[in-house]
Amino acid sequence: MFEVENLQVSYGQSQVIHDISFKANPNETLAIMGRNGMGKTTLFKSLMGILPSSASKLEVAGVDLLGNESYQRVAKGVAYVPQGRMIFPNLTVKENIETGLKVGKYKEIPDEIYSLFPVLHDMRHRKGGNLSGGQQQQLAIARALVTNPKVLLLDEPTEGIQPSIIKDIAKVLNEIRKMRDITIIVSEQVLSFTMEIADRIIVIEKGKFIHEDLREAVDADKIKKYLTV
Amino acid sequence: MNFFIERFLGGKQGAVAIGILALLILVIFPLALDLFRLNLVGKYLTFAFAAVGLVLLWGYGGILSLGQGVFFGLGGYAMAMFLKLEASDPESTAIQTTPGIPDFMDWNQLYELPWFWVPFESFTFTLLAILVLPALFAYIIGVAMFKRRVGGVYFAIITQVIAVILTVLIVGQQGFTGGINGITDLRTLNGWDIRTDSAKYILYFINALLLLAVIMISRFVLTSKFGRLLLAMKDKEDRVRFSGYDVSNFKIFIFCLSAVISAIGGAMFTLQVGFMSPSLLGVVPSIEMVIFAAVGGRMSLIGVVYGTLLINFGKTGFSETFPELWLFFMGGLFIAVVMFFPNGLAGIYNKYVSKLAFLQRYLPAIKLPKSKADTQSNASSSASTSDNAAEGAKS
Amino acid sequence: MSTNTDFLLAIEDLTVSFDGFKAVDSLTMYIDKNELRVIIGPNGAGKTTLLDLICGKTKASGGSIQFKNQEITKLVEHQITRVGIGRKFQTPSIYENLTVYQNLEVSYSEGRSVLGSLFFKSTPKLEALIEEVASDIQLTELLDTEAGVLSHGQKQWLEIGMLLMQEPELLMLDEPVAGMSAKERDETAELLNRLCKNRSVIVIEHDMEFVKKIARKVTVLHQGKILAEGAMEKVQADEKVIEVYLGH
Amino acid sequence: TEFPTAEVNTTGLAVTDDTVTVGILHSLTGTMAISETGAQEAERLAIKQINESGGILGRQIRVIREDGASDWPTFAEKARKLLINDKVAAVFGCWTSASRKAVLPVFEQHNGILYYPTFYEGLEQSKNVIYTGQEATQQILAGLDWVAEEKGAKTYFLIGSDYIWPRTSMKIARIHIEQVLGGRVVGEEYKPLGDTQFGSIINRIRLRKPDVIFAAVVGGSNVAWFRQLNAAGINSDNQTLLTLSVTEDEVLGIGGENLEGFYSVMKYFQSLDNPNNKAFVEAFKAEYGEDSVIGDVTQAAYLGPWLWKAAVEKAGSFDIDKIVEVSRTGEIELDTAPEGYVRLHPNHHLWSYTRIGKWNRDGQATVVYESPELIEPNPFPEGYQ
Amino acid sequence: MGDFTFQELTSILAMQGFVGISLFSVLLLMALGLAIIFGQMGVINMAHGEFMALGAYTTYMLSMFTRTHYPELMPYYFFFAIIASFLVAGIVGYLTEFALIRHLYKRPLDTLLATWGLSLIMQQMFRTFFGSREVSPALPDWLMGSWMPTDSIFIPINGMFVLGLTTVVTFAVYYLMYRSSWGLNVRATTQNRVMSGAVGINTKQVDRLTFALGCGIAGIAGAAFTTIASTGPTTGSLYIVDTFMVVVFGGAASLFGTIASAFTIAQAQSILEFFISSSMAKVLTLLTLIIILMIRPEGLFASKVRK
Ligand SMILES: Nc1ncnc2c1ncn2[C@@H]1O[C@H](COP(=O)(O)OP(=O)(O)OP(=O)(O)O)[C@@H](O)[C@H]1O
Ligand SMILES: Nc1ncnc2c1ncn2[C@@H]1O[C@H](COP(=O)(O)OP(=O)(O)OP(=O)(O)O)[C@@H](O)[C@H]1O
Ligand SMILES: NC(N)=O
Ligand SMILES: [Mg+2]
Ligand SMILES: [Mg+2]
Repeated sequence: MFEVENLQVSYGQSQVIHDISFKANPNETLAIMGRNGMGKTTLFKSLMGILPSSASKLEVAGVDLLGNESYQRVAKGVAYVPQGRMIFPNLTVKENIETGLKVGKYKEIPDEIYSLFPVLHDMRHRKGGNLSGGQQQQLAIARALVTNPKVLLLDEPTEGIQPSIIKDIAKVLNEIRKMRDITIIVSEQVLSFTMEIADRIIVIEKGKFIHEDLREAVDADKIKKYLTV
Repeated sequence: MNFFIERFLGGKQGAVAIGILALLILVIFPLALDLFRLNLVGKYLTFAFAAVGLVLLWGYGGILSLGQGVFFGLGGYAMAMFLKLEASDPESTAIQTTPGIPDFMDWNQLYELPWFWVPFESFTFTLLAILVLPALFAYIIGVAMFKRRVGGVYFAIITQVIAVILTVLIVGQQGFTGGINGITDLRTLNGWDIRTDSAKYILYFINALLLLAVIMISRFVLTSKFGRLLLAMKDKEDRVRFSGYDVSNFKIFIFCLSAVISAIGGAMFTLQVGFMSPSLLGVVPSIEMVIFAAVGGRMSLIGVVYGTLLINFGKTGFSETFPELWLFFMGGLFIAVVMFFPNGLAGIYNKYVSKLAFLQRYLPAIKLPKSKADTQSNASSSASTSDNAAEGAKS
Repeated sequence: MSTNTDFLLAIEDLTVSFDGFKAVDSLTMYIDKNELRVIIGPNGAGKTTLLDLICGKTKASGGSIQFKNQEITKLVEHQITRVGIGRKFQTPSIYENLTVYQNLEVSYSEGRSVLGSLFFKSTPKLEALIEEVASDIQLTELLDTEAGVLSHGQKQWLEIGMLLMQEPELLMLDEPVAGMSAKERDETAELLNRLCKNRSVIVIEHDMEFVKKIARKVTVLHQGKILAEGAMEKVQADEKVIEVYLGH
Repeated sequence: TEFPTAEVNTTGLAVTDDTVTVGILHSLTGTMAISETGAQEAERLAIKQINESGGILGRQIRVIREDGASDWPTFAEKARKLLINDKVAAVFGCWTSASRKAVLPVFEQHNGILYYPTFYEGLEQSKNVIYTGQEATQQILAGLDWVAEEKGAKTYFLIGSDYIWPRTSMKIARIHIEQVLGGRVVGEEYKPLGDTQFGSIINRIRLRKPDVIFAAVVGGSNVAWFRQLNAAGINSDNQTLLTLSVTEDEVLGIGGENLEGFYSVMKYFQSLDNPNNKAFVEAFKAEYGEDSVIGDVTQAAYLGPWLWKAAVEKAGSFDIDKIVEVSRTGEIELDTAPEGYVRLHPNHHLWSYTRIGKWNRDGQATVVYESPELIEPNPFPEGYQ
Repeated sequence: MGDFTFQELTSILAMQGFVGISLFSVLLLMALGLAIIFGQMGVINMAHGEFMALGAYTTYMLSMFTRTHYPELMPYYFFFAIIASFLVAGIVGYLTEFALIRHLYKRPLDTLLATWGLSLIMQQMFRTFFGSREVSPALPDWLMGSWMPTDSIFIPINGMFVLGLTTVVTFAVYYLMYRSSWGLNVRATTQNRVMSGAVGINTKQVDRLTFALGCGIAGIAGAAFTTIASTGPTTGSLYIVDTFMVVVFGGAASLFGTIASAFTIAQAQSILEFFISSSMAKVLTLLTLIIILMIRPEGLFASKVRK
């Protein structure tokens, strides 16, 4: 479904992602864990085509993404929730979500979105920039979901969101993954959330994958140990 | 001495850069150029004052003013008013209806020197006015704008509007100002004929030395905590405010300082060129000043001097050689600089020349940040934070 | 209506509305000297807005805020900072173009006037303070690095460091561990526990693990009003809090 | 040769045994290029013709052209360059009074000579300038006398661009109207150069109902001014309008249909019917194309090189002082001037006829009045200052 | 000025009112293109005036062409001229974006310099192709003269035409920017180019078309202005300051603000102008602007978002 081989990313002289390869199946959630500054965001951005990168293979459901621009990757089924929200502050909440409607099958914002994030419905005519931090984060997730992706990239999606909604998000992600058979790749710091949604957990350290485990095989403490070395 | 080198010259590298510039404008130009060309260079260098002011204001402070010509003009007009009064003694203006007042007043049926002209009979007042008037004017604008947190492009456009207002006023009130003709036919400064060859030489050197002094003062400002605060404000104004600084005061100060620097240039322009006109303080010259700064490298006090010289040599040279097509070259030059050398001449220097230099070894190990164009100040500001303290402790 | 109190910060009847929407609604709340108070509450409850009101970023529509018995709703941002209130933003707010050292230096509480900053000279005391703060926030190694290239977590710490340089009496942190990894959260918790020894701290957080590590008294905000207040265990068990915030 | 260089050039001008270098200094770029193009072309044409007819004191004229770029400081800089660097024997150039004022000290200090072609405000008489256009009284007084007489005008509305020439011209006009003609000025308005919004002024004109609109609007504003007048229903059927500043050059932009029936007071119109002018128009069109037009300033500029030639030949020298000296004899004259005949007054201005042209739809003017004799230039008119 | 009747006075008032409205439509038409390029995209396009001049020259060329080849079409050519001006200016704008602007989105202030250079080059091109003299196209007869609702009120037809055109263009721009999905893409792209790409917007294409649209509208303005004034190589520079003023004063990102600002400036100028000299009217108008900006630091209709 989603295949990456020999991915390299550098900022100028300094290489941040070293030769990363991985595969993720449909209906699978991959959690990428790592301490701050280890390259998670860099990885996501390069997968999204925001940062220049080199790779020998980059495919979604057999479709090549190499050399594609972001919007082309989106059209081929990749969606992205960036770290730091990056919603469009001067667009209304509704318009923010609508920017994601271009590629998906939806013509209008589906009700599921609003029932998952009721606050977005209440505030749909408010400017995105006026929302609270957590509300913006919900908006960013909603915007990605409406593109109806095959691969969903989530960079610390729960940052700033209240506990109850984090639980809801976990539920929903598990649901749509099954329902639509999509691949989810998520970077996350909150262990409980990770444990709830991930099928596989990969630990990234200085731009390299240093460890990989199925969720069944690990517990929170073990992961915590990886993350503290 | 160390303090002087660090703070006024910008460290060893900065000292070398200023030395080279001084050599060029104080020795090489006077030796290599005939008086006519040297006088032209002198004129160009007066614009460099404005460009240096813009390094402080725009390069470091992040405040783009499209109205620096206003201050250049204020300084220039103040000087011109003094010189004009001196040139309008009753004998030389005997044929006028009212001898003893400037000729254009006579043409416009003024029969008495307007009150605001009277103080300009005093040289001391004039010198003060050249420094204080623009500072005061900038202060008023600054308080009105920065206290109200008008910033960014709003400020840029307002300064442009002020340039328009001043031009319209000067042109519209020609009896008091000389109108679109400007104030022309200036002759002597306290009896000293500024049109002679020797006067031209002397004025050139005064101008060059003043410019160097202004650069050093600016360097002092930039190497101080104030300089770092400017960069900080440019980046995150709110954070600076929440660190307990009254941001508007800092902006007002730097705006006033850049205004005064421009005004000195304007006064020197009047002295060297022999007249002042509204075409030097309008929208176009103000934008050109920004272009000088950009082409030189808006973060480099020295680079902008070269930028000013390059553009003006280009303008003169192209227009002499291709009087009908020179705009193509100028336009192309701006575009080329912006596209290929985003940090201007200073950027070229940093990118190519400084790499070759042995000085490289002394640069801090870390990669120089991309957005900082000015090696001279930069290398010192990042390296000297710790050096400085060490040296401070020694002395 | 306000009275002299022993509280460091006394918020009384504070209200602000945006186009009719009351983000903070007649809120009354007191912070003691040397207290560490955690504020939690649903997204949009008004937590950030409350900090905005205290630090002067937003002007209140009504009510009063007194800091050491001084009314501060009329003061502007830098004055509020100068009376001793430091605030960290939800997204890290640091000077990307300055080095870590310069970020800290610039935040120091001396040389705050125009002239003062022009003639400001680094002192051994300042040097020592910077060293101390840098080691607190674990950035000693990176003092000469440009802050723009720090990772998210490091930026968060740097901003805390910058506040420490101001030596404030009240420190307000908006989601300080957002985006931090587990280890860093622990370290931040320790840091905060150390910090609150001689100053008051207000922390906003959604990470309950973290909150547990630091919290003595928790205030739960909901729709601009206080929903519950008290010890962590008590609040966590509160049905209303579970309903609107924690989830079942 | 007949005129050895050492004798005809004692002050180190750029004169060799077979060439003499002169400068042409006009705006080739910027807002004034519109107006100055014609002048510059005429000067080059005259020089070409002089060269073809054997040059001047046996020398071919070489031209250095400089662009004043519509910017007065640049004019001064270029004038300096021409005089100091290139040591040119004469300069033909400038259009606006502002540019002339800017270069004047340069010419005086470095003792150069400037042939200045534009109708201007007077109040000036420099040793180093020969004024080949009309000064204010030559243009204005005759024009006003004519409207007062022909049209019985009593009330006048004055409008001009906002700078020294229109303002000085209007000052003289007002004095003449009020004190000599016994008329009344019912409005006096100035618009910034380049302005294109005349609606408010037109409404005011409508309120005051002047017998004559007396205009000195300069350059591109003219188009807006006349178009808007026309659209407001003010045209030659119901309004007399006399302008000081519309020549064939401006008509090109304004369009004859907007101007039809209005009057200009000038010393020259392209339609002048005399053999000199026929030859000039023909030569000009041959050089610059059938569509080119010639206005008053263009013709005055054309006179410059010829007047200089006459002076040099009379003085037998290129020396500025000698040229000035002979120019002041009052004996330099041109029988071949397209405007008919001109003679240089000792005050450095030209005696000339004043003519009033009525504009036709095709962009040419019909001369409806010509002063009976040459009018004496009087740059410092008594009682008009 | 005593001797006029009440009826004359009302007529003058009506006409003076129209002077203000007409200036308003002129300012607005100039500003609309820039409201897109600068207000939305943040590009400080100093060559905007030259794009207007380009439209004006296109109109001029078309009028010459029609006059020599299809004189019978003269009454109608002006409509084609508007479309042609839009297309020509739009295409040049498209190329400009490709060659120049797209490299500068990360450095918005540098667009000021590059486009200043571009404006010099365009001016020189106009001069090379059309000469230094000002030109003005032959206008169809129906555009000349005035409409007389009573026998003492003259409303210039060219003014009404510009007003009509401005209205149409304003509505079109409003629809495109705020009611179409393309407009949503534009607004998203200009707020966050990177993120827009990541939600599936082809930002490069959006940028190019947006810039082209802005330039095309400048072209339309240029065409319209040939009915009022002539066109020379430097005509554009006459308009540029006013245009920026209108856009900025309105609050850079707000179309409604641009309209309100054009209206305020036009009314202030034309009312003052009736009582005092135009230069003082201009000074007062500009001073008022500055004071209003002090009161509303981000323009009349700033779109306030918490930071
Ligand atoms: N624009 C940049 N230029 C240079 N280096 C950068 C840049 N952005 C990030 N880096 C460096 O790349 C490394 C990886 O950063 P990245 O943001 O991918 O980390 P992360 O794992 O997402 O961290 P966090 O958990 O804090 O979000 C860090 O060391 C960081 O310093
Ligand atoms: N300028 C504004 N205009 C309109 N609404 C606003 C504005 N500022 C804040 N709000 C609204 O006020 C409410 C409170 O926002 P605030 O940022 O204080 O929430 P918060 O408690 O910090 O939430 P979070 O936990 O998500 O950060 C939100 O519903 C937000 O949408
Ligand atoms: N001399 C003039 N018309 O400026
Ligand atoms: Mg990250
Ligand atoms: Mg918040």
